[in-house]
Amino acid sequence: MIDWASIAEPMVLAVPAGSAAILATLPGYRLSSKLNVLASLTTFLAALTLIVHRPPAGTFLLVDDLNVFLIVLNTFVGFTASAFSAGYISHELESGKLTPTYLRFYHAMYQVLMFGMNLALMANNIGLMWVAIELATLTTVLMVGIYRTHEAIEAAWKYFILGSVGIGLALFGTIIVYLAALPVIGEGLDAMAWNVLTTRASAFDPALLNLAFVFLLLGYGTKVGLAPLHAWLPDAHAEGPTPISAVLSGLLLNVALYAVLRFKILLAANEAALAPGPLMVTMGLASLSFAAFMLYRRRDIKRFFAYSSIEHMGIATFAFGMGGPLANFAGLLHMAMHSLTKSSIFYSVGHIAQVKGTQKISQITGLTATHPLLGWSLVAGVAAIAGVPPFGLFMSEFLVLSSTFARQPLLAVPLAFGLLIAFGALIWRLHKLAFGTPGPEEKSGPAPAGYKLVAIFAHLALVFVAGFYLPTSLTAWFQHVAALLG
Amino acid sequence: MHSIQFDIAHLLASALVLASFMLLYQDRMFGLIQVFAGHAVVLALAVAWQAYVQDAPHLYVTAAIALVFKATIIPVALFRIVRRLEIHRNVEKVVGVGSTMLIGIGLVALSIAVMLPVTHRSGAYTSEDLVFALAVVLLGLLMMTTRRNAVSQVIGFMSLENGLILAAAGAKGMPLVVEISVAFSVLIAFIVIGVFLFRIRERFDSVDVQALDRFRGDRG
Amino acid sequence: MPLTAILWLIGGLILTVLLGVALPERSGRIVVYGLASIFAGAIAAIAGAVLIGLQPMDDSLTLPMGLPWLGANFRLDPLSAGFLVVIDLSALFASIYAIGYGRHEREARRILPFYPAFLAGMNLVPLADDVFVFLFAWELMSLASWALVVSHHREPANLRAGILYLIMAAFGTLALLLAFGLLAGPAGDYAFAGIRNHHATPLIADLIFGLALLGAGSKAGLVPLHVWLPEAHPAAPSHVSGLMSGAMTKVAVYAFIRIVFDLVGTSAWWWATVIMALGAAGALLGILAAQMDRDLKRILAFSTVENIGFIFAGLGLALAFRDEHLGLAAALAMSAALLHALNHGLFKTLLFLGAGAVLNATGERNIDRLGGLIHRMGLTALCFLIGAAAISALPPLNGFVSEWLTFQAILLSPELSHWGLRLVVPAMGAALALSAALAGAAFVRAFGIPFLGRPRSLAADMAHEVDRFSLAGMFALAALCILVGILPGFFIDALGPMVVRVIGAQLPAQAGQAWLSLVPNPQAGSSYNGLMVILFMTVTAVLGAGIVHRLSGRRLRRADAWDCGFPDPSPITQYSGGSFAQPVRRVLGDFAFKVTETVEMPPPGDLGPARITVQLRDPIWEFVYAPLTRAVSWIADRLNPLQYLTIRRYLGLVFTALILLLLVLAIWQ
Amino acid sequence: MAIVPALMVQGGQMLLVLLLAPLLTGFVRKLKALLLRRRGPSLIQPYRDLLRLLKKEVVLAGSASSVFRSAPYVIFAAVWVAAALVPTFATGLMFSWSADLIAIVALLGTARFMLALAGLDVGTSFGGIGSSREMMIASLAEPAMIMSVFTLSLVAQTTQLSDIARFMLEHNVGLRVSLAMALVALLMVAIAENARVPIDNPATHLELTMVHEAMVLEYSGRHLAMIELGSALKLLLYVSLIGCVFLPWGIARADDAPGAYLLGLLLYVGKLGAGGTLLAVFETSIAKMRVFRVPEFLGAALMLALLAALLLFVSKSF
Repeated sequence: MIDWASIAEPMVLAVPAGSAAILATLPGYRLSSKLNVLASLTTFLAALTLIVHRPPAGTFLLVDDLNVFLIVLNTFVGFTASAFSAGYISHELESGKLTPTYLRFYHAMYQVLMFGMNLALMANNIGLMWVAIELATLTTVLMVGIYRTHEAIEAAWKYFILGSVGIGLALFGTIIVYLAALPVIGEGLDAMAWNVLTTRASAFDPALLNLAFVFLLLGYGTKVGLAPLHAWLPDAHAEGPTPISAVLSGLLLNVALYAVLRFKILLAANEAALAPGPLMVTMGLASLSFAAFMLYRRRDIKRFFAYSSIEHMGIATFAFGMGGPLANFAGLLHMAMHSLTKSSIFYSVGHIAQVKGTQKISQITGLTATHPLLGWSLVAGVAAIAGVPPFGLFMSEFLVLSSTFARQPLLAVPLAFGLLIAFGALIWRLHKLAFGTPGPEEKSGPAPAGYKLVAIFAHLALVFVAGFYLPTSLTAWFQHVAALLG
Repeated sequence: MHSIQFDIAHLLASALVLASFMLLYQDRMFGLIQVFAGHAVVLALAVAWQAYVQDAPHLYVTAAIALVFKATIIPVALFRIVRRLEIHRNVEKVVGVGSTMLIGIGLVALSIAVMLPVTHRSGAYTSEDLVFALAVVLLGLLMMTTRRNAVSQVIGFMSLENGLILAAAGAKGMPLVVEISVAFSVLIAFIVIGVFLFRIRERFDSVDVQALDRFRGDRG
Repeated sequence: MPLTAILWLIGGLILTVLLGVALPERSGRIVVYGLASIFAGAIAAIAGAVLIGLQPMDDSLTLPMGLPWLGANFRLDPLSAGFLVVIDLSALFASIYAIGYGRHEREARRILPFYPAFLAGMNLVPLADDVFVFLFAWELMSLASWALVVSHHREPANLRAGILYLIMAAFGTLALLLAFGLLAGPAGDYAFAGIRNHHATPLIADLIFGLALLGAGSKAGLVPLHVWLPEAHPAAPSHVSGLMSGAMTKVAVYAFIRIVFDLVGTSAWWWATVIMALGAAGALLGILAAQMDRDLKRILAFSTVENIGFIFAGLGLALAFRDEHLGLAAALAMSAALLHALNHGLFKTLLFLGAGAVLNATGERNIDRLGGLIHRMGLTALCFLIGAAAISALPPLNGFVSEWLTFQAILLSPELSHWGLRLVVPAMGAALALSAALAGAAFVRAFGIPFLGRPRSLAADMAHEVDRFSLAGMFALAALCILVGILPGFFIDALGPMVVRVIGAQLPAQAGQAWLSLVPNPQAGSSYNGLMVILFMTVTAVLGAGIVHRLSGRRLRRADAWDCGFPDPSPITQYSGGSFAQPVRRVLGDFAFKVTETVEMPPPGDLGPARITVQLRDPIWEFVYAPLTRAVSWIADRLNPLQYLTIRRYLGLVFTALILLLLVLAIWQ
Repeated sequence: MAIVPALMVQGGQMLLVLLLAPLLTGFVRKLKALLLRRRGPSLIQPYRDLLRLLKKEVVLAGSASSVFRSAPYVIFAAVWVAAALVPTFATGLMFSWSADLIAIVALLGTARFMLALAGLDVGTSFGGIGSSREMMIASLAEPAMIMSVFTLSLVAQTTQLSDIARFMLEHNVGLRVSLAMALVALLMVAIAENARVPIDNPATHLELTMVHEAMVLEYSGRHLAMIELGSALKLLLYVSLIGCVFLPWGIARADDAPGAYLLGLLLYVGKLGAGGTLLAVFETSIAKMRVFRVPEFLGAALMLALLAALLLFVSKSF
C-alpha cells in the first residue's frame, strides 16, 4: 500500500516541473498540448488526494486547511485552462499569430507557472513563498509578451516593472516579519515557517508587524490588482493569450490574495498590532468603485472583464477586511466562485474573439443569434459574475453585503453602490454583445466545436450548483478556515 | 569592540544611502552607470562586513554576487546598450535636482521616523541597517518615478533592490538570503535583457519608456 | 401536506425548463405551456384549498439547500397561499392562451426555457421563509422575466427596456437585501422566524421601512420607481406581459406586506402617510400617462402603475388603522387592497392577452393604426370590453367591488386620531376617485379606438379572430371577472385568513349575509349586491327591449352614417387616440407631463395639411433618472484617463500610496 | 315590513320614475319657453316624441356594431335601476340595500361608459368629439360627486341612500357648512351630468358646441327613444336625489300609514316641480360656456366637495 500523502505532496510540484522540462524539449505542438493537459490533470488528481490524506507540515512545504482548497482550485482551473488552451492555441497557430517555437515555449512556461503557483500556495516559508510568486510573475510576464505585438510587449513591460517593484516591497515586508519573529523564535528557518509563525505571532513586536503589513499589502496587493496598484492587470489580461488571461484572473490573483491573508492571520493573532481590517477595507472599496466606473469606458472585451476581476478582488479583500465568521466565509466563497466564473468567461471570450476575429466590443453583436451556444454561455457567465442567482457569487455577495450592513451600515452603502454601478456596466455591455442583429460588415467565423466548450459549461455548472447547494463538509471546512482567519 | 563593528556597519550602510543620493544627483548616462557600480561595490562591502560580524559565511556569497554581477557585469552590459542605442545623452528628469534632493532627504527622515522607534528591540545593527535600507529602497523608488528613460529607471530599480539585499543581510541569521539575492539577480538580468532584447530597437528609436507607452492600450 | 405538493409542482416547472431547451419548438410550445398551465392550475387549486380551510394552514419545510447553516426554509401560511392563488390564476390562463399564441413566435427558443423558470420564481417568493431563499427566488423571477423581455432582441427599444429593467431590478434587490440585513441584525439570523423575534429600534425600523418601500416599490411600479414598467412590460411577449403586470407586481406587493406588516413588527404613523401619498400620486400619474399614450400595451402598463398605486393606498390605510388598533377598519382596508390585487391580476392579464390577440391579428400596437376590430374579432372584442369595464370600476364587475370597499374604508378614517392622517386620507380619497374616473376615460379610449369605428389601416382591415386556446384563456379570465363581481362575498371570506394573519382582525363573514350582499361594516350598514344589480339590469334591459320591440317591431335599415349631413368616407376623419386624449391632455396633462402642443398651419392658399405635434416630458425621468445617468458617465469620464498613464506615473501612484501608508503608520505610532 | 307592500312600494316607485321622467323634461322645456316669451311645446310633448320615435324604423350606420345597438338598452337599464334605488316618496325601499349611493354613481358611470363607446362606434368625427368631451367632463364630475357623497355619508354614518334620507329626516342636522358646500357641488355636478346649460345645451345641434347630442347623433328610432328616456330618467334621478337628501320632509318611512305615502307622493311631485323651475330659471339666466372653461367649473365643484369632506374629517361638528 503506497502512502498517498507522502507521494501526492511532492507530485503536485514535481509533475509540473518535470513536464515543463519535457515540454521545453518536445517539438510538435499537438503532442505537447495533449501532454500539457495530461500533466495538469495528474497534478489536479494529486491535489485531490491532499484533501483526504493531509501530509504533516514539513520545513519547506505545508498543507493546511487554508491552502488545500486553494491548491485544489488552482490545479482544477489549471487543468481546465490547459484543456481550453489545447483547443485555443491550435487556432492561434493556424491564424499565424504564433510560431511552433513559441508554442513549445508557451507550454513549458505554462507548467512552470503552475509549478510556481502551487509552490507559492504550499510553501511553509515566507521566503520560499516570495521566491515562488516571483517565479510565477516572471513566467506570466513572458507569456503576456508572447505575441510580440507592440501592445503585447508594452503590456508585458508594464506588468514586469510594476510587478518587480511590488515584489521588492513584498520582500522588504518579509524581511521585517522575520525580524519580528527573530527575538521570539530565534534565528533560522523556524522564524520563517508559517506553522511556527502562526502559533507564536501573539508574542511578536506589534509595531514591526504593522510596518511589515504595510509593505506586504502594497507588495502582494500589486499582484492582487488592488487600486491604485492595479495598472498592470487590465493590459496584461488584454494582450496575453486568453488561457493566460484566464489563469491570471482565476489563479494568480487568488495566490497573491492568499499571501496577504496569511500575513493577515499573523496580525490578527497579535492583539497589540493594528487591525489589518481598515487598510484592506479601504483598498477593497477603492478597487471596487474604481473598477466599477472604469467598466463603462472599456472598448476591448478582455480588458473589460479584467476590470471586473479588479472589482471582485476588491470585494473579496473588503470581505476579509471586515473579518468575522460571516464575512470571511463570504470572502473565501467569493474567491472560489470568482475564479471559476471568471475563467469560464475568459474561455468564452477567447472563442468569441477567435470567431469574430476581434476583441473590440463595438464589432461584436448578437452572439446569441449568430453563435447560440457561445452567446448563451457568455450570458450565463456575465449573469454569474454580476452576482445574480442561481449562481454562486450571489450567495457570497449576499453574505458580504448583509453582514456588513448589519455591523457597519455606512460601509455597506458604498459597497452596494459600487456593486450596482458595476452591475449596470456589465448588463449594458452584455446586451450589446449578446443580443441585437449583427451588422452587415461584421465578420463571424464558424462556431467552435462543442467539445471545446466543455470547460466553460463545467465551470458554470459548478458555480450554478454552488448557488443554491454547498455540501455540508465543504461548508464546515470553509467555516473552520473563516474562524482561523479571525 | 562592538562599538567599532557597529560604527563600520553604520558607515557602510550610510555610504550606500549617500551613493543613492549621488545616483539621484547624477545626470549623465555614463556617470550614472559608474555611480551605480560604486553603489554595488558599497553594498558588497556592507554585506561582507555583516557576514564577518555575524560570521555567516553564506553572506559572502551574496557579497560576491553583488560584486561580480552588479558591480561589473551589469554596468558593462548597460554601457554597451547605451552605446548601441546611442542614448548617452543627458538623463532628462521630471523633477529638478534640487527638489529631488529635498524629497530624498524627506524620505530619509520618514524612514528614520518609521523605523527607529520600532526596531530598538531587535539588535542594534539591524536597527541601523534597516533605517538605511528603507531609505535606499525609497530613494530607488523615487528615482524610478522621477526619471524618464528606461536605463535610468532600471538603475533606480537595482538600487532599490540593493537596499533590500542590505536589509536581508542585516537581518541576523536570516536564511535564504543567498537564494533571494540570486532570484533578484535573475530578475535584474531579465530586466536588462528585456531592455536589450524586447526587440525594442526594432520597434522604437529609443528605449524611452514613454515612447513605449505611446500606445497605452484600449484606445479605440 | 400542501406545501410539499406545491414544492413538487414548482420542481416540475423547473424541470420543464429543460424540456423547453431540449424539445423542438413546435412540440416544445405545446408541452411547455401545457405543463405550465397544469402545474400553475394545480398550485392555484392547492393554495385555494388551503385558503378556504380544506387543507391545514401554516406548514413549513426545510430543504438542505440555500445557506448551508440555515437550509432552505419554506412556509405556507395564509398570506402566501392567497398570493399563490393570485399569481397562479393569471399564470394558468396565460399559459393556456400561450399554447395558441406561441405559434406566432419567431424565436420561441428564447422564450420556452425562461417561461417556466419565471413561473417557478414567482411561486417560490411567497413560500420563502428565510432571507436567502426569498432573495434567490426574487432574483430568479427578475432574471427569467428579463430574458423574456429581451426575447425579441432585434428591436433596439426592447434591449434598452431590458437594460433599464434589469438595473432597476438589481437596485430593488439591493434595497431589499440591505433591509433584510438590518432585520437580521448583527447576529445574522436570516430565518424569518428569527427575524420576527429580533425587534429593531425605531430608527432602524424606519430605515427598514424605507428600504422595503424602495425594494418592493421598484418591482411593483410604485411612483417614482415605475419608469421601467411601461418600457419592459410591453417588450415581452403578450402572455408574459400579462404575467408581469398581473402577477409579478403582486409578488412585489406580497414582499411589501410580508416585510412591513409581518417582519418589522413595529410601525410609525408617518409610514402610512408616505405609502398613501405615493399610492395616490402613482394612481393619478399612471392613469394620466395611460390616457396620453398610443401604444396599446404601454397604455395597459401605465394603468398597472395606477392600480398598484390604488393597492398601496389601501395598504397604507390598513397600516394606519392597525397602528391605532381599529381592527375592523384595518381589516376592511386590507381586504380591499387584497381583493383589488386579485382583481387586477385577473383583468390586467385579460387585457394584455387581448392586446396580444390584437397584436397577432394585425401586427400593430399603435391604436391610431387600428379600428373596427370588433367586426373582425368579435369574441376578443367582447373579452377586452369586459376587462376594460372591470378595470374602469363599473358595476356589476369585480373592479368596482374593490374600489367600493376602499371607499368604505376611507369613510371610516375620521376615527383616526392623528391629524396628519386625517388630512392625507380625504385628499387620497379624492385622488383615487379622480383616477377611477380617469380610468373610465382611458379605457373608453383603449377599447373604443382600436375595436370600434372604422379600420384605420390595411392591417386592421385584414384582421382575423385568434385561435381557440387564446380565446379560451381570455374567456376564462373574463368569466372570473364577472364572477368576482357578482359574488364578492365568497372571495372576501376566502381572503379572511390572510387579513387575520397580518391585521389580527377580520371582517364579519360575508357569505352569510342576506341575498349574498356585501355588508362589510354592520353598524354603518352600507351594502352592495352585485348579484342583485346584474339581475335588475338584465331584467330591466330585457323588459325594456321586449316592450320596445313589441311596440315598434324590429325594423332596421343600414345606411351611411349621417354625421350631421357631411359624412367623410376617409377613416382618417375619425377621432384618433391622440385627438380623443386632447381634452384631458389640455386639462390635466400639463401639470403632470409638461405637455407642449405646437400647431403648424400652412399659409393661406397652401393646400398642405396643418400639423399638430404633441410632446410629453416625464418630469420624474428628467429630474431623477437622467441626472443619475449623467453623473455616472461624468465620473467615468473623469476616471478614464487613469487607464492611459505612463508606467512612470503608475509607479508614482504606487510610490505615493506607500508614502501615505508609511506616514499613517508613523503618525499612528 | 311585509313583503307585499314593500314590493308594491318598490314597483310603484320604479313605474313612477319611469312615468314622471318625460314629464319633468317637458315641464322644464315648457318653462324655459315661457321664460323666453315663447309658447313652447306642450307638457306631454316628450311622450309624443318617444312614441313617434318608437314607431319609426331604425336607420343604422353601416359601420355600427353590436355595441352601438345594445348600448341604448344597457344605458336605459343602468339608469333605471339607479333611479329605482333613489327614494322618491318613501324610504326603506325593498331592494335599497342592493346598491348604495356610491354604487348608484357607478351605475351612472356604466351608462356613460356605454354611451361614450356608442359615440365612437360609428366612426364619425362628431361621435368622437362627443365621447372625448363627455369623458373629460365626467372624469371631473364623478370625483366631485363621490366627494359630496363622502360628505353626506360622513354626516349620516352610512352610504346607504335611504338610510341617509331617513337620517336627514329624523335627526336635527341643522345648517352645516359642509352640507352646504356638498349641496352646491352636487348641483354643479348635476348640471354637468345632465348636459344642461352652461356645460352643454340639450337643444342645440350646433356641431362644435354639443357634447351629449354629438354622441347620440347617429341614433334613430327606438334606439334614440331609449336614449332620450334614459337621459330624462337621469335628470329625474338627480332632482329626486337632491330632494330626498336635502329636503327630505314628507318622505314616507317604512311602516307608515298609507296616508303618509300619499302625502309623500304629493310632496315629491312638488319637489320635482320646484327643482324643474329652478333649473329652467338658471338655464335661461346663464349662457353656455366654452368647452375648455368647463374643467374650471367642475374643478371648482371638486374642490368644494373635497373641502366639505376635509372639514368633516377634521371635525364632525362642521
